[in-house]
Amino acid sequence: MSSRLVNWFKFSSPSTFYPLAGKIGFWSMVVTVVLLAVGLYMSFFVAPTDYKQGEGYRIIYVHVPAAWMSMFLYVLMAGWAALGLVFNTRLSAMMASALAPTGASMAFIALWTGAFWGKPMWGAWWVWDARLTSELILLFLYLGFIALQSAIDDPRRADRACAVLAIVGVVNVPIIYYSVIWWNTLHQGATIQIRGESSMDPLMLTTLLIMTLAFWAYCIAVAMARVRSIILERERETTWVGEMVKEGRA
Amino acid sequence: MFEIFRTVVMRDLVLALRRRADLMTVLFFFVIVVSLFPLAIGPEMSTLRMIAPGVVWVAALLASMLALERLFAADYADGTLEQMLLTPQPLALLVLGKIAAHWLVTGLPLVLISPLLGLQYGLSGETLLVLLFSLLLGTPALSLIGAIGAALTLGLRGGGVLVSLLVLPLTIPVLIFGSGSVEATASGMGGEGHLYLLGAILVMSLVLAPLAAATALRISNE
Amino acid sequence: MFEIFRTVVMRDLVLALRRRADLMTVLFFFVIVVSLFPLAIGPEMSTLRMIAPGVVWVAALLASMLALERLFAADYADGTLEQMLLTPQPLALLVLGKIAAHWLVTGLPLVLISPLLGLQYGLSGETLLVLLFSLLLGTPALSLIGAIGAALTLGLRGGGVLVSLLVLPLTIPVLIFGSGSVEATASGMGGEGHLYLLGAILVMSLVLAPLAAATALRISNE
Amino acid sequence: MLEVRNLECVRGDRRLFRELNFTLREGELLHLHGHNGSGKTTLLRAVSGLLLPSAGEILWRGKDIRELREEFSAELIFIGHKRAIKDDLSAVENLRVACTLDGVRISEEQAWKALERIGLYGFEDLPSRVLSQGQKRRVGLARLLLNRAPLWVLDEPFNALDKAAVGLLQGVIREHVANAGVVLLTTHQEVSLTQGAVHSLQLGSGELGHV
Amino acid sequence: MLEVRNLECVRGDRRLFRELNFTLREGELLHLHGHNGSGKTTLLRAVSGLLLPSAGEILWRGKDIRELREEFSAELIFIGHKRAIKDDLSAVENLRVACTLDGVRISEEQAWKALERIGLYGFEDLPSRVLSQGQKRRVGLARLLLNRAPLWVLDEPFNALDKAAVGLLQGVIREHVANAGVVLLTTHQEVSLTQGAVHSLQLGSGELGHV
Ligand code: HEM
Ligand SMILES: Nc1ncnc2c1ncn2[C@@H]1O[C@H](COP(=O)(O)OP(=O)(O)OP(=O)(O)O)[C@@H](O)[C@H]1O
Ligand SMILES: Nc1ncnc2c1ncn2[C@@H]1O[C@H](COP(=O)(O)OP(=O)(O)OP(=O)(O)O)[C@@H](O)[C@H]1O
Ligand SMILES: [Mg+2]
Ligand SMILES: [Mg+2]
Repeated sequence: MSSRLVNWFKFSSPSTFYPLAGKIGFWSMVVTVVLLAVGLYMSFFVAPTDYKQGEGYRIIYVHVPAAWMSMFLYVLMAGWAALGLVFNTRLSAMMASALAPTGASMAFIALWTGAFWGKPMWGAWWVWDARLTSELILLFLYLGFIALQSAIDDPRRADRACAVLAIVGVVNVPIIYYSVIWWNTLHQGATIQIRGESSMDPLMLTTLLIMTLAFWAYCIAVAMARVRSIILERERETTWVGEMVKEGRA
Repeated sequence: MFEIFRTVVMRDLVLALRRRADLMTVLFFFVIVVSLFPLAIGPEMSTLRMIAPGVVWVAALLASMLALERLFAADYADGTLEQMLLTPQPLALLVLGKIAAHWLVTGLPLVLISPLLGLQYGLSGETLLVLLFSLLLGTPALSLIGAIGAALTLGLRGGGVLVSLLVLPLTIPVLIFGSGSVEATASGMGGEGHLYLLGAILVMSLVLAPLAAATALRISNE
Repeated sequence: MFEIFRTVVMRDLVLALRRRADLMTVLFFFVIVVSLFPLAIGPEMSTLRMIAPGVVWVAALLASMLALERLFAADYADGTLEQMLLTPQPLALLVLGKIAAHWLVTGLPLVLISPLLGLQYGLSGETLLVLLFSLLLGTPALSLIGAIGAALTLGLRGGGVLVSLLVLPLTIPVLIFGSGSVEATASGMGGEGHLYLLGAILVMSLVLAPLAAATALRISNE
Repeated sequence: MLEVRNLECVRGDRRLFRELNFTLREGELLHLHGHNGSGKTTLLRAVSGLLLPSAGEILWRGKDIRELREEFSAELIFIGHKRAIKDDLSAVENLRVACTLDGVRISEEQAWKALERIGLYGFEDLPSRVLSQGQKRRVGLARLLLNRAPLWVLDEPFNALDKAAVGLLQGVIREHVANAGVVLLTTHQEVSLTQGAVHSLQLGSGELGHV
Repeated sequence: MLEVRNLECVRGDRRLFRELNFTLREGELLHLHGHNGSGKTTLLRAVSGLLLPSAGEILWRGKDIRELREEFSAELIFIGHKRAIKDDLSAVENLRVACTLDGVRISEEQAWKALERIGLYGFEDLPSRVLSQGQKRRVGLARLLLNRAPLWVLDEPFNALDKAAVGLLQGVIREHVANAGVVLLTTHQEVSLTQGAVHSLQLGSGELGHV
């Protein structure tokens, strides 16, 4: 028990985490490439055509994983930020700021693909539906986080301020999410149930799961790459970065 | 404890009264925004009645965003905020005092005048009452939530608009339930449910917002 | 002469660019305000399409009014405005430079993004184009007219109401012709007439507003 | 009373000072010297708890000021570059609000007395906005006459004051030191504060010397 | 050059001075004395044309400054209590903008030289926001090194400066007076400006005396 605790603290220091992040990032990238290749092949050529929506439905394989990731990443980001605020660990704050752009881009992809899909399905790029609106608000929450980060020069102050914002924002997420109940909605409800029957073709489901995993791996890879560059930038004064630069490893 | 709270509230009220014109600006802004829509959209009463709750609520939201900028900024600029951080009083209490004064000066007048504006849009008696109530519950929540944003952006080069960017997404539930309550009443479905939710948001923000804002202030002054 | 104008414009542009977040936030404010209405009013496309021109135009008016607050206030607070009054350059020229920079930073992005927002409200292609054009003519006029108000607010302690009273009657024609042009196009009546009027307002304010604002600045600084 | 241990402050990519150590006991005054930009304000703000130093500890009566928080604030007066008065309140109102927030209960009369002593007789009731630069500073300094907090942290308190006011303030500081107070101050002007134990610290060289 | 005739300034219901008369010729300096709130800032702002006096005239080369307007501005530098620099611009940028607006064309190199001379070497490129109080003031004062305007109106220019900077500024002022410039300044600090013809005016008593 205690040895594991020590281990964790060891990796909470940027200097030891830096090489680890490199390894994780590399392997995630490999996984991403493999899964994406398989997933995209399956989504375009293997998965059956939807009997109602025709070929256009295939955009779901990008849309849904992106939408899921965007929501999950926000909670994750807020979690890291909270850790950083409470325990004053530098690494957690760096993780949070590394996740924000990824989350924002996921939200953006979900909106963009959704809008692309909406045109043939609903005959409009955009409708003011609860699901769509909450996704838009999520994007704004991300953008607020990024804007606040870039508006404050001192990185430590920026981290702490952003942490407060992220935590307050996370309180808001379930409220936005449940507002679906008060709205009649055009957007599809949950098709994938954890319990009970799933209304989806098994092959479609498999493809979707593979794509989701690919997105996961991608997000991890990108976040690791970004956290590495943040570590380098913020720790440039320290001796370990100096030595690394001297040895030409950075 | 209460003595301190009272001092802060009185201080800010006196300051606001010294600038009586300033006091009117928020109110005036609210009235103008609400009155601009008929000009921009056209005078059909049926359309106007339909959009009335939304317009009044959006105007209230914007007016309180506008006012927020001044919540801490002046104290920050002249250094009195710094001194507040150094007093032996719990900061969240001082923050709560400032928010209370701020709401009394900017939120309350807006609540009181809203039935008059609703009347212009042809809302019925009961609907007007619900409008009044929803604003009475909603605007303090807006001030409380907004205070967090105001504290976070203090002294930043983002200025007032950055506050809006941070705070507006957080206030959307208030907007939805607030205008929802009025619409539900207007369409005869009863707005109580929405009002309860608004009340819940108010209580929650009353407990959490001063603490969050106080933390944010300490960070901003670092 | 042009050298001076360029220096002022560049100075303010650099200042704005230093505040990366600031530059985007006016835009976000605009986007968010436009996005709030469907939340408050409800998702029916037919209603939304009807109020779209009005909503976009009111949002543009509010965004540029809010941004105006910062046009002179910062320079006033840190004393650089005082120094501008003491330079051997014609003050109206300096003011025009400041307004130009201000519009480039706050007005132009808002104009450019407006078609996207119009699309969300289901406006058609031609209507979108007219919306774009009306904003392109209207927002500089709003900045110019607003500058007079901003200059007057400086001296008068919290004279916000007076300024709104002064500036609003002047901006209402812009709002009416602006949203009118879009509505006329949407209903197939052609918005050219409105656009010409907008253009006339722009030219007139381009000539008069810098002078008026310069005079107002001298008065406020006395 | 006040102990600073291995303090280091970094602003941007400039390390202002490091390994700074000093201790102040009751009735001692530390006069901080240093050229413009040497880090005096930064040090004073760190000692007041307004700024998180990048390394080191600041102890008050043996405890870290970050843990003491409000308890430490109760024993501290910090007067910085900013005037910390509201332009729309009169001198009396400013003083009374400041004292109440400091947790010091003062009567209307005490406030008037203090303002008279600091040389604002006749200006007590004007909105501070119309006061001159030096008069505004005096309003801020009047707190020193009423608050019995033991630790005073004063950042260039003599700025903008005329000779009479400088003399008066010197007297007040001397008196406080004589009453076992602790004072940490910086000023570029020549002042005579040679009562009690006066230390002087030169920033940039990092040495603590007795005068 | 500069002639003040029967000047009277009233703020609120307080008459700060009346029947004030003085004349300054080329190569003369007037050191304005007076306690806090005696009206020094008011007088300086009136002379610069920022404030309308309630009675009297201010003449520059025999003409009323109200009529000269931009012509007068071209020959004047006013440095007041406010720093008049943009926090988001660097020292170089601030200086270059200020000079261009003053109608003085300077090269990038001249700006760097001036800043080095005023003691900001190494800080030229930082946003002024992060500079210390004294460094900010120096940025504002750097204009004096580049602008050849004959009339300088300086309101407590030595505030917040360290000793080295005070010495430097004294030198710059002396040099300007020696070059037939006209200087009107006020400060509460002891400074030595005894080159050229130095007058001194005590506000509150209204006399003009030679030193
Ligand atoms: C801009 C427009 C759109 C946005 C912002 C959007 C947003 C989202 C979000 C946030 C989710 C995840 C929600 C969840 O799993 O609970 C999602 C899932 C989904 N979306 Fe969209 N969407 C848009 C347009 C569309 C369109 C046009 C369609 C098809 C007609 C569509 C079909 C789906 C489906 C099938 C799911 C998976 C639901 C599930 O299995 O749980 N979306 N979308
Ligand atoms: N982001 C930054 N990058 C580089 N230097 C910085 C940064 N922020 C602050 N500084 C420097 O830190 C120092 C801050 O000094 P401080 O305000 O403590 O000086 P001071 O000793 O009080 O000077 P003064 O006598 O002028 O008041 C300045 O030299 C300033 O230039
Ligand atoms: N509305 C008013 N009512 C009464 N007195 C006023 C009013 N406005 C200004 N004053 C007084 O006018 C004087 C202004 O003085 P000024 O700022 O010129 O002083 P100063 O000599 O520069 O002082 P300092 O040395 O402190 O800078 C102050 O005494 C101030 O109290
Ligand atoms: Mg300092
Ligand atoms: Mg003065």
